[in-house]
Amino acid sequence: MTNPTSQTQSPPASATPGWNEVVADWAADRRVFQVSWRKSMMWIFLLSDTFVFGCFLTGYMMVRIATTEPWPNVSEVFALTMFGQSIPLILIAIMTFVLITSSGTMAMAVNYAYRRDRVRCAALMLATAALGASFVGMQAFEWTKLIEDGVRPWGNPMGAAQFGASFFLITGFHGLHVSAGVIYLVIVARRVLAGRYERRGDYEIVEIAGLYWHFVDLVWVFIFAFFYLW
Amino acid sequence: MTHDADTHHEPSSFWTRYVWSQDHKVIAIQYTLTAIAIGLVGLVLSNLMRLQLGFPGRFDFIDAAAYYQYVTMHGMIMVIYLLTALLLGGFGNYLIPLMVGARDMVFPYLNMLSFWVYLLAVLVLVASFFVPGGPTGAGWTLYPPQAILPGTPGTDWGIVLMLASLVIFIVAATMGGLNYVTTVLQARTRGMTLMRMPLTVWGIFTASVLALLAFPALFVAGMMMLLDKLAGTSFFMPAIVSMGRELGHEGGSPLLFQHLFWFFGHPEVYIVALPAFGIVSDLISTHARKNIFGYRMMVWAIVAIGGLSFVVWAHHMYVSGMNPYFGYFFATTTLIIAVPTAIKVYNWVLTLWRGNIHLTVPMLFAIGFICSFVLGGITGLFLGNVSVDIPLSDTYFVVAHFHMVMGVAPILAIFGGIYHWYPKVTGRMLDERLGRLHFWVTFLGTYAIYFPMHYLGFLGMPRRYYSFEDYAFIPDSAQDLNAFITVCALVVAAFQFLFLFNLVWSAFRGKPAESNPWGATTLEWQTPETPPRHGNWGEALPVVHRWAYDYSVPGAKRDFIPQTEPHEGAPPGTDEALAEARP
Amino acid sequence: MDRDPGQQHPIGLYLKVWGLLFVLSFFSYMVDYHEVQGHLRWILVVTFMLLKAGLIVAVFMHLRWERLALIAAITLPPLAVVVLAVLMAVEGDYTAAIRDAFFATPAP
Amino acid sequence: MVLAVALILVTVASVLFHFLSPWWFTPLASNWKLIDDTILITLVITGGVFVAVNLFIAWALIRYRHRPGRRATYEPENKKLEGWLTIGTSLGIIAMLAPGLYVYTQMIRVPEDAIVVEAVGQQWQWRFRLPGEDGRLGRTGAAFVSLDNPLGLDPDDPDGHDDLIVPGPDLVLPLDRPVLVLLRAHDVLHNFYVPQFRVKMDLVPGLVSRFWFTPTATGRFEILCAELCGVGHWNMRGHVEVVDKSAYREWRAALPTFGAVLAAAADDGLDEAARRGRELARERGCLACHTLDGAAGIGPTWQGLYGAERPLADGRSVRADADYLAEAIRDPNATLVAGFPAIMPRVDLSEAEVDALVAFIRSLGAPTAEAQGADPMPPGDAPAANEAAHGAPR
Ligand code: HEA
Ligand code: HEA
Ligand code: HEC
Ligand code: CUA
Ligand SMILES: [Cu+2]
Repeated sequence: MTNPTSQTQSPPASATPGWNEVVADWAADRRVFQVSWRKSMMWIFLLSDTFVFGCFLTGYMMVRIATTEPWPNVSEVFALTMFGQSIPLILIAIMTFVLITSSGTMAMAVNYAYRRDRVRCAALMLATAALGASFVGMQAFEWTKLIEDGVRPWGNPMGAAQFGASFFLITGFHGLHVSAGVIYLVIVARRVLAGRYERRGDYEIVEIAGLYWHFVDLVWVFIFAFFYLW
Repeated sequence: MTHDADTHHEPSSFWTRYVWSQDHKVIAIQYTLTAIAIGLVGLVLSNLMRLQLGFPGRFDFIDAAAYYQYVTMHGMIMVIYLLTALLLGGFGNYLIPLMVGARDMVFPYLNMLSFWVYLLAVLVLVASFFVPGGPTGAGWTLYPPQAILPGTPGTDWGIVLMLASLVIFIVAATMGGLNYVTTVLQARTRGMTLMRMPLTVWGIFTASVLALLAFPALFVAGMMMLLDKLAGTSFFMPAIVSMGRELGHEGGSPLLFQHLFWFFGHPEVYIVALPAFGIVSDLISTHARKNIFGYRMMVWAIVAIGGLSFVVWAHHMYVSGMNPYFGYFFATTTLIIAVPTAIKVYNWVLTLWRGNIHLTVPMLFAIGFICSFVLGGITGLFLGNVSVDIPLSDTYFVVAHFHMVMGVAPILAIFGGIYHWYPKVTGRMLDERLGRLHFWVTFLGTYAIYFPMHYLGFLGMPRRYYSFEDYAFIPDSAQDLNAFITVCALVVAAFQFLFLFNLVWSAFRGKPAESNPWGATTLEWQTPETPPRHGNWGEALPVVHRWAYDYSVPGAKRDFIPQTEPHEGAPPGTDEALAEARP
Repeated sequence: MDRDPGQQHPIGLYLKVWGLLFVLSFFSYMVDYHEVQGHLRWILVVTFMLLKAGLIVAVFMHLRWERLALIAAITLPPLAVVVLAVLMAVEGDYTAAIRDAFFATPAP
Repeated sequence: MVLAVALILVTVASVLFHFLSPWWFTPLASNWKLIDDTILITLVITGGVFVAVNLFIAWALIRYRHRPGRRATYEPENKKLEGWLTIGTSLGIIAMLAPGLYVYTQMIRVPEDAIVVEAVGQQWQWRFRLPGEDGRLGRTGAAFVSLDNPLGLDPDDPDGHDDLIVPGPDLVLPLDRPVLVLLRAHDVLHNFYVPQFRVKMDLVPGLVSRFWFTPTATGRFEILCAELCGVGHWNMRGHVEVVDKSAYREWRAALPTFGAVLAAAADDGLDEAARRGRELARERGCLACHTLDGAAGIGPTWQGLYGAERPLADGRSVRADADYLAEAIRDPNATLVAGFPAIMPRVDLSEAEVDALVAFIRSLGAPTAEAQGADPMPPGDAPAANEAAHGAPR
C-alpha cells in the first residue's frame, strides 16, 4: 500500500446488513462512513444547517403561537390575481414546483455525471441553476409585492408584526442558500464542461453539490408546510 | 483528494510557514496564543470586578455601568473566546491529527480560514471596547429585552458588535468543527479504531459535534436579536414601556430567546467540559502508569453526556416564568446526566487506585481538576433539582458552581495539558519548579476564592450586583469575606504571569526534551521528529496495534507499550491479526 | 474508481420520484385551496410534508443507498430539534393562554 | 505526598468552614421549610460524596505513590465494581430528586384561599396592586401606561376600577395567609426575591408569572431584584412588611382605588408648564432614575428638591434653585451630587423644555414637604415617603 491516506479501502467483509453493519462500520479502523472526506463533510455540514433552519422554524412557530394579534390569512396574502380571479398561494405553488423540478434535474445531473456523460451532466446542472435563479427571482417578486402591500419586518397592516419579521427572515435566509447554491452549481458545471473531473476520473463533486441542492429543496418543503399552509 | 501524503512538502517562506500556515500544528499554536491573549483580558476584567466587590467605592473609575460591562465581557470572553477556542481550536487542532495518526486535518485550507475568522471575531469583540457607549453590559446571557434597551450600557454599538462577533465566531467554529469531526471519523490511520482512540480525542470529537449542533441555536437567536435591534422586529419584544416611552414592539416572547440561548448554552458548557475530561483522563493514566479504568464506560459516558446535554437546557430557566410543568422534565433529565458524569469521576479515581503515581506537574493539575470538578459538580446537583434551585438561582451559589466546574476545573486541565504536551510542541520542558509553584497557588487560591462564595449564595446575595451596601440581611462579615476573596483573586491572577513567563522562557532556555519524556503510549509521542514536522509522520504513517492505555502490562519489559507496537504472536483470527493482515 | 455502485440507477427512477413529488405538492396545495381546516388539515399537511421530505432525502440525496451507519448518524441528531420544537409549541400555548387571561388588547 | 496532605486539609477545612462559618440561610419567614429540608438532604448526600472522593484520592496518593520498583496493576475494567457504583449513584440521585419533585409539586399548586397580589417591575422600581372588592384584577396593557396610570391598567375594564394601588415600593402582607404573587414587568426582566421567603420568580414583560408562599413571621423584609435589569439592577429596592391581620386590614383600607387615582389625576392643580414638564419627565426617561415620592432611586429623588441645600461630590454645597436645576439637567455631570455615580445621560432638550422640567420639579414642593401625611394621591404628588428610604442610596 503506497499511499495510506487515499481512500480505497473496501468495507469490512464481515459486514452484514442491519445493525450488525452499523456496529461493524463504527468499529472499523480508518473510517466510519464508506464515503469520501468531502462527502462526509457535506453531510455533517447539512446536519448542522438542519439545526439552523430547525431553530428558525421553531422560533417562528413559538412567536406565532404566542402572539395574541391575529395572524394574517396567508393564503390570501400570497394570492395572485390571474385570469381575472384571485388564486390563493399560486405564486408559492409555482415556486414549489420550480424548486422540485430543479431537484429532479439535479438528481439526473448526478446520474449522468457517474455515467461520464459530461455534456448532459453540465447541461442539467445549468438547468438546475437556471431554475434556482428563477426561484430567487420569483422570491424577489414576492418580496416586492409584500412590501408594496405594506408588510415590513416591524409590522404590517394585516395583523401580527411577527408575520413580516419571520417571513423576511426565513425566506431571506433560504433565498441566500438558494443563491449560494446557484453560484456553486455554475462553478461546478463549468468545471465539468472543462473536463476537470474527467481527467481526475472523479465526478463525486457533482454529487456533493447535489446534496447541497437537494437540502435547499428539502428546507423549502418544511417552509412551505409550516409557513404557507399553516 | 483535497490533499495527499505527497502534497506535504514543507512550506519554505516565513509567511507560509508561520502565518498563512495550513499545518494543523501551527494553526493550533496560533489559536492557543490568541485565546490566551484574549483570556488575559478576561482575567484583568475579573480582577477589576473583584476590586469593586471587595472594596466598594474605593475605585471610582468602576461605576455601575463599567461594572456590568466588565461582568459581561468577562463571562463571554472566558466561555467562548478563551475556553471554546483554546480547547477545540488549540488542543483539538494540535492533538487530533497526531493522536489518530493523520498527516493533517482533512481540509487544511479550511482549517487555516477557521483561525483567521476566529481572529476576526476576537478583533470585533475587542473593538467593542472602543466604540461610543462601550461594550454591552447585558450579562453574558444577553437576555432581551434588556440587552437592546436603554438603561443597559452599550446598547448602541456594543451589543451589535457583540452579536456580530458571535456570528463570526460561529462561522469559525463551524469550519473548525467540520474538520475535527471529519478527521476523527474518516482519516484515522490503520488499526486506529474508534475504541482505540485516546479519550482526549473522544472528548474533543464529541465536543466538536456538540458545537456543530448547538451553535446554530445561538446563531438563530443572535440573528433575531440583531433584527429586533436594527430592524425593529418583535421576535423577543412584547409591548414595552421603556423609560416612560412606549416602543413599537408587539407580541414577541423574551422566553423564546432564553430557550434558544440555553439550547445552545447547556451543550456549550459541555463543549468546554468534555475536552477537559478527555485531557485529564490521559494525564492521569499516563502519570499513574496505569490504564484508564473502564475505558469503554468512559467512552459511553462521553457520548451519553453529549446526547443528554441537548435535553436539559431549561434547568437554567426554573425561575424564568416558563411553563412550570417543564420543571419536572428538566429536573429529571438534569439529574440523570449526573450519572454518566459520576462514572467518569469514579473511573479517574479508580485509575489512581493501585497505580504507580508520579506526581509530576501535569499530574498535580489533573488531580486538582478532579477535586475542583467534584465540588462544582455536586453543587450542580443542588441547582438541577428544581425546588432546591429556586432559592439559590441567581445568587453567588450559582457563580461559585460554574466557576468551580468551568472557571477552575477546565482551566486546570488546560494547564495540565500544556505542561504535558509542551515538550512535544517545542522540544523543551517547562520549568518544573515554576510549574509546581503555579499549581499550588492556582489550585489553593481558586479554592479559597470559590468555596466561600457558595456560602454567600446560601446567605442570599444575588449575583450581578454592583454593590451590596445597605442591605439589612447581609452582615458586615460578608463584606470582609468579599475582601478576602478579592485578595485571593488578585494573588492567583498575578501568579498566572509566572506561567506566561515559564512558557516564554522555556521555549528558549528550557531543558531539551526527549521525544517521549513521560513514557506515554499514544501516537503523538511516537513521531519521528520532536517537534513533529509538516506531515507529522515522515515516510510512512504509523500503524496502530493496540489501545491507548497499555501501561504496566504484566510481562512487558517497560511499563508502557506504544500503540504502534505489534502484539507478539497474536493468535490468528483475532482482531489483532485481522488488523495486521488487512492491506 | 467505481466506488459508488449505488449511483447507477436508471434515469426512470428519478423521473418517477420527481412525478411523485409533484403529485404530493399538488395535494398539499389542494389542502389549502379547498380550505380544509382543523386537525384534518394538519394531518394532511404534515403527512405530505414528511412524505416529500422522505423522498428527497432517501432518493435524491441517496440516503437509501448509503450504509446504515451514515443513515443513523444523519437522522438521529435532528430528534433534538424535534424535542425543542415540541416544547416550544407547549411554551407558546402557555404564553398565549396567559396573555389572553391577563392582558387587555388596546382599542385600535 | 504534599498533595495528599493538602487534599485532606482542604476537605477538613471545607467541612469546618461549613459548620463554623456565620454565613448561612437567613432565618426562614415563610412556609417553605420543605425547601430547606430538601437542601439539607442534598447537602448530606453530596457532602458525603465530596468527603469520600477527596479522602479516597488522598489515600490512593499515599498508598500508591511511585517508589522504585513499583508497578501498577493492569486491570482494564471491572464490570462488577462499575455496576455497583452506577447503581449507588442512581440511588443517590433518586434520593435527592424524589423529595425535590415532591416539594416542587407543592410549589406550583396554589392554595385555593390564597390572597392575590400583583407586583410590577420597572427599571428600577417596584409597584404593587391588589384586587378590590370584586376580588378580581383588571386587565392591563403597556399602551395604557402613563404617569397617572403607571401600572398600565385598562381604564375601560370595570374589573380594574376598584383595584387598590399601592403607592411606593412597600408591600404589606398579613401573617399566615397564603399569598399568590402575580408578576409583571413593563420594560425588561426583573426578579422578585426575598431571601427570607426562599421562593423567587422572574418578572417578564409580555407575560404574567407567579409564585406563592405563606408569610410565617412578622417583620420588614427587603425585596431584591435578582435578574439583571440594567445599571440600576443592584439598587432596585422594595420592602415587604408582614403584619398581623388587623394591621393589614387597616393598611389595605387606606389604599386608593384605581378609580380614585384617575379622578384625582384629572385635577392635579398643576400649571401649564409643570404639566408639560411632567409629561417630559416620563417621555425622556427621567423617572427611570428619579422618583417623585421621596423613595431612593438611581438618582436623587425630586420630591422636596427645589430649594434644598445640595451637598456636592467635591465637598461644596449649593442651593437647588432654578438655575442650578437647569444646569444639572443640561450638563448632568458638571456638578455631581455627593453619593451618586456620574451616570446621568445628557438628554437633548430645548430651553422651553428645560424650563418646563424645572417648573415641574418646583411643583413637587420645597424640602419641608416631606413631613406631609400619606393621603392617597397619584404618585405624581403622593408624598408617601418613608424616612428610611429617603436620601442617598449609599
Ligand atoms: C463546564 C461547565 C459546566 C458543567 C460541567 C456543569 C455541570 C452541571 N451543571 Fe452547571 N452551569 C454552568 C457550567 C457548567 N455546569 C454555567 C456556566 C452556569 C451558569 C450560567 C449563567 O447563568 O451564567 C451553570 C448553571 C447551572 C444551573 C442553573 C442555575 C441557575 O441559574 O439557577 C444548573 C441547574 O440545574 C446547573 C446544573 C448542573 C449540573 C447538574 C451539572 C452536572 O453535569 C454535574 C455532574 C457532576 C457531578 C454530579 C459530580 C461528580 C459526581 C460524583 C462525585 C458522584 C457522586 C454523585 C452522587 C451521589 C449523585 N448548572
Ligand atoms: C471559564 C470561565 C471563567 C473563568 C476562568 C473565570 C475566572 C474568574 N472569574 Fe468569572 N465568570 C464567568 C466565567 C469565568 N470566570 C462567567 C461565565 C460569569 C458570568 C457572567 C455574567 O454574569 O454575565 C462570571 C462572573 C464572575 C463573577 C460574578 C460577577 C457578578 O455576578 O456580579 C465574579 C465575581 O467574583 C467572577 C470572578 C472571577 C475571578 C476572580 C476569576 C479568576 O480570576 C479566577 C482565578 C484565575 C484563574 C483560574 C486563571 C485563569 C487563567 C486565565 C483566565 C487565562 C490565561 C490562560 C492561560 C495563561 C493559559 N466571575
Ligand atoms: C440613568 C439615570 C438618570 C437619568 C435617565 C436621568 N438622571 Fe438626573 N441624575 C441622575 C443621577 C445619578 C444624578 C446625581 C448625580 C449628578 O448630579 O449627576 C442626577 C441628578 C439630577 C439633577 C440634580 C439633582 C440634585 O439632587 O441636585 C437633576 C435636576 C436631574 N438629575 C434631572 C434629570 C432630568 C430632567 C432627566 C431627564 C431628562 C434626568 N435627570 C435623567 C441619574 C439620571
Ligand atoms: Cu430589576 Cu434587576
Ligand atoms: Cu446547564
